[in-house]
Amino acid sequence: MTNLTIDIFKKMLDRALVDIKAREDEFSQLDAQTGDGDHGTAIVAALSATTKVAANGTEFKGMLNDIGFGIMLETSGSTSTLLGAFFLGMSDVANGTELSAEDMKAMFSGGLTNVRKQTKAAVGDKTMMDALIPAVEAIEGSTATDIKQILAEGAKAAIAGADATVDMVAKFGRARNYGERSKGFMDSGAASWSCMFNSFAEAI
Amino acid sequence: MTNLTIDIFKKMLDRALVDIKAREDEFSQLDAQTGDGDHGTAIVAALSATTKVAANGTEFKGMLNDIGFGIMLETSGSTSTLLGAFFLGMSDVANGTELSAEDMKAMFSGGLTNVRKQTKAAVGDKTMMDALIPAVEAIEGSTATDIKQILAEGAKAAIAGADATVDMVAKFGRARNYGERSKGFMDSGAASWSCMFNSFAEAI
Amino acid sequence: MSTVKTKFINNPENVTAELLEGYVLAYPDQVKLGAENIVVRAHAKSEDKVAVITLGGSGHEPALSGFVGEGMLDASVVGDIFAAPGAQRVFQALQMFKRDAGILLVVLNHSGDVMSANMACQMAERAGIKVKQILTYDDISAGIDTPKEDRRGLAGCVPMIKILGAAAEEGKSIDELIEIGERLNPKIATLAVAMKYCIHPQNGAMITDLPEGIMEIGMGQHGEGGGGRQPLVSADETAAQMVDLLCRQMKPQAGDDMMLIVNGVGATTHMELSIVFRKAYKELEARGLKVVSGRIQEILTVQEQAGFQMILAGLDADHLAYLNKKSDAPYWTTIGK
Amino acid sequence: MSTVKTKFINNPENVTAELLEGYVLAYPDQVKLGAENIVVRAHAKSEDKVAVITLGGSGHEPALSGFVGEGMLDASVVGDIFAAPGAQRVFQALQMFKRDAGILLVVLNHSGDVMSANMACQMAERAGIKVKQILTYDDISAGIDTPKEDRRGLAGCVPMIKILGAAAEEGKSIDELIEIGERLNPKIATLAVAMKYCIHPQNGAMITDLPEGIMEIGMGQHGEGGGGRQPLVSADETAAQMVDLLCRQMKPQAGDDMMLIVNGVGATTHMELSIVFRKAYKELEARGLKVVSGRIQEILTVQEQAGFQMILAGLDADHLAYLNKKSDAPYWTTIGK
Ligand SMILES: Nc1ncnc2c1ncn2[C@@H]1O[C@H](COP(=O)(O)OP(=O)(O)O)[C@@H](O)[C@H]1O
Ligand SMILES: Nc1ncnc2c1ncn2[C@@H]1O[C@H](COP(=O)(O)OP(=O)(O)O)[C@@H](O)[C@H]1O
Ligand SMILES: [Mg+2]
Ligand SMILES: [Mg+2]
Ligand SMILES: [Mg+2]
Ligand SMILES: [Mg+2]
Repeated sequence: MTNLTIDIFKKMLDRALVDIKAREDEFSQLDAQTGDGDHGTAIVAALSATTKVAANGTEFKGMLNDIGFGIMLETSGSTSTLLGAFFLGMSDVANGTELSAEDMKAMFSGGLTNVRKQTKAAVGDKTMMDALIPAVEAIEGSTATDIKQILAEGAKAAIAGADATVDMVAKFGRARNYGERSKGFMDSGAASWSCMFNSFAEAI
Repeated sequence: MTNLTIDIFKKMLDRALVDIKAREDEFSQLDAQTGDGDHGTAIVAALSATTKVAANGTEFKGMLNDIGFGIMLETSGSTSTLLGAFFLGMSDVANGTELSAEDMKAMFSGGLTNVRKQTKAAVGDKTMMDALIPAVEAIEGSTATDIKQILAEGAKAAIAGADATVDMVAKFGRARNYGERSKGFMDSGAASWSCMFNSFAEAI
Repeated sequence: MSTVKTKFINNPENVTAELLEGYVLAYPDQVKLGAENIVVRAHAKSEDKVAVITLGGSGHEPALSGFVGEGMLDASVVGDIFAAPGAQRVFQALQMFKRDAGILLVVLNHSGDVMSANMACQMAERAGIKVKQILTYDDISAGIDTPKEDRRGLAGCVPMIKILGAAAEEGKSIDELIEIGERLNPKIATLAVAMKYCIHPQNGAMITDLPEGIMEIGMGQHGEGGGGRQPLVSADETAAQMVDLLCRQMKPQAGDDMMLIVNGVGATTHMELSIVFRKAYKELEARGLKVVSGRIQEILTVQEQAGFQMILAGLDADHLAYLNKKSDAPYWTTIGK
Repeated sequence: MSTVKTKFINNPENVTAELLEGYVLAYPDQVKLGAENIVVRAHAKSEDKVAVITLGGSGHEPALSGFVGEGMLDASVVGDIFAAPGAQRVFQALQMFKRDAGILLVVLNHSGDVMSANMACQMAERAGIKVKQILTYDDISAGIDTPKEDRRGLAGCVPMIKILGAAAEEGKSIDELIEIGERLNPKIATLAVAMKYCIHPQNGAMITDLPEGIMEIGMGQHGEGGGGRQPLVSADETAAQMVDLLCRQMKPQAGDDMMLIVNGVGATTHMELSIVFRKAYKELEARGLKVVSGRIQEILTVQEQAGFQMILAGLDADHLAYLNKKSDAPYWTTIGK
């Protein structure tokens, strides 16, 4: 498949919600290690908002914008702003009802750009950025033409990035104050965002 | 021994304090069944006041009066008023530095009379009165001339009275609201007062 | 270091003295220690007004000393944890506040408190001190229409004190105060519910060992029970049950003005208390009753027990006006209107 | 009936909505719901004055909505349990309070809150709404002289809000308010200590499982840790350690005027808080510092966790005056002087 239609994109969101819901407790428990134990609840709430809003979407820009605002109406802590910013950033770039592979890459880049306006966290800081940045970079750098293949490369990078957070010391978020004690657990946000990128690839 | 000297009386108080201290936890635990679990603390505090004040006593009336007030300065709940009233009532009757057996009987009767001014509880209501009333009645009714024997009869009656509280339903104090649920435990105050009467006899 | 491993305390024997000292250091504009275990106002009320005094054990903070201040109490006589102060201490406070206008002693119906108060008043009489008592007996757990001797004094004493304190500040005579209070007494009712034990700070005993998932409506306020145990139900069901029992006792009429207080006794959060208040309010509303005075607060606690007391009162116009009057007591500050 | 068997709640999903509803029903003279999850004053402040607004998750009651009222906040934007409200909701509140004098948004330094506030302010800018932020970062658990980005916002936001609210009421401009607040920020420091877990009311998770007899100084306020665990010591030793750490950060000079607040976070009793206050006061006194403003209260809780926060601040004369000004916020009522 070379083009991303709006219907396929909606399927990607649906799949992400299903997969994230299945692992909700795991994400909350990761957050409970060094945070307040609610990341599972938060990411499920945020993704539920995406699919609810997406149902009425007819073209990318408006739908992504509405999804972004929909997420930000959720009371889901850090997650609502970060995921909301991601969708708003995608909306800044995407147009129409069907995206070429290049358009899709640009859309994800736009998402990352806007998340970066919300947080200075970089790779190595033990946050969701450890999944998001490698994922978007892999997507941008992919030489494949099949969108499933491109997204699969993104997913692989996201999962590797999330795995790497286990040995990191947290520099952002509630885990920051734990210092060395934050080692030994995967970051909850990196775990859930990598799960989401994996679902995107699997949904196609 | 036919007369109660002030020194013997002080020994009786000392012995009561020692015996009550040894069973402090037991009295608190009885109180914890249907009350607030502090009767052991309370009765120890009250009896500590008696021996402390008695140390300076030179004749019965003044010493008993000072003991009564000393107890009432304690923050020991129901116990401070009941035991304080007991000593004030004894002070109302006792005189001099040595009491005959009859004087001693009258002294205990005076104590009971004053406690009765503080509470309407009677035998069967599951309070310290179940120990105090039989004890004083046995002392009053004793035909013995030896004060140890008289006090031993009082002790025996007090202990029997306390034992009988196990099957009673509480009508006074914090246990009252438990109704039928208050059955099956000895009343903490009956237990401690019977212990005290037993110590009085044993001390001679 | 104490043997009690679950509290921030020092030598358990000193808890009462130390907590009172900390309290008056925090609120020096309102309160000070008048003598050992006697908390008085920082600025005394004028002597031509009736002094309002209460007594009771510690361990219930902020009650009762938290309500000393302009517009509420003149003094609080404090016993040790859950223990009435001895009669001597109460008498000492009565001596301090001796005045022609008289002293009104607010006594919660518990054996220890009642006996201490009675004996102190006997002593005061001999010393020519004018003092009268008013007994509070708001607990209805012993059953609807139980004689007042069998009803314990729970946190309903606090709004009673607010009302009497405001009326005394206004210059009401001791007999007028008693009329105001006795008119409120039959119209005020309280029920306590608990779902978790607490630890006695001095002897370390676990008080009311309620298993997880079990609650008891009809608790006393020293851990002692008195109601019936039942499986824990939702906040709404709990609130509805309690409002129902309270209304059966008080028999309010549609249109009546009501006071509703949800008093946290320890570990139960303000979050839960607010959720309970919401349902109680709606239950009263459904009966045509008007909540004209509300409060969600820890006013009288039972150490770290989980649970709350629900206090309901029918208010006459003057009672409501007194509730709304100014008070600078540290734990019931009211701007006044 | 919820799966959480230790709390009086209904459907866990509704806790925030229900607690806010209960709260405004209890205090209708002071507060009301302006929109979903937005608590506003019952009687709005005049539009020529700067509006002071804050935001934050629920589960900390009475914070932060308990401080809405004359002399304190104009509005509080509420998230779900321990979760920042989304930026959209904050923006909605900013729209409601749009005014020429501007809006001051008080933000506690937590990722979620900061990001929500930033994005809401970006949206507000585009909509022509004048809004400025002030960040609070009073936690010193990350170490002495840590840069402010690494310091969390704890309960020190509450006296900050009291001061800013009083100054706004007086008609100070938004820039003047920021000057007043930023002058206080480096002079205020907080440490939290905990010794027992709490239960998240929605997912039932046990937060901070501290074994009996162990405490941790340097806690956050959502159960997250950050300090070091150590065996539980006496109240006096705990207080002395905390005062020492706070003073090392703040380096107050003998003769300085200080504010001392001991904030209970849940299951720790007023009795214990008062005992801790006593020792902290004496420690400050021994350093030649003058406690001119004190408070022992649950102002910001962490569910039923056992523990407390100690908040210390050096006060300039105007800060003290603003602390003493009138407020009718339900959980920080001040008569005013
Ligand atoms: N400042 C930040 N920058 C990047 N990611 C962050 C930041 N703060 C938090 N996160 C991410 O959010 C996750 C926690 O999300 P969640 O539990 O929903 O929010 P909260 O911390 O508000 O409870 C963290 O594991 C981390 O990945
Ligand atoms: N009204 C009363 N009349 C007689 N005895 C009483 C009364 N109230 C309490 N008691 C006695 O006091 C005992 C409890 O004493 P204690 O625990 O020291 O006081 P408190 O109940 O104030 O905690 C009860 O077991 C009972 O024997
Ligand atoms: Mg979290
Ligand atoms: Mg007892
Ligand atoms: Mg007691
Ligand atoms: Mg959270």
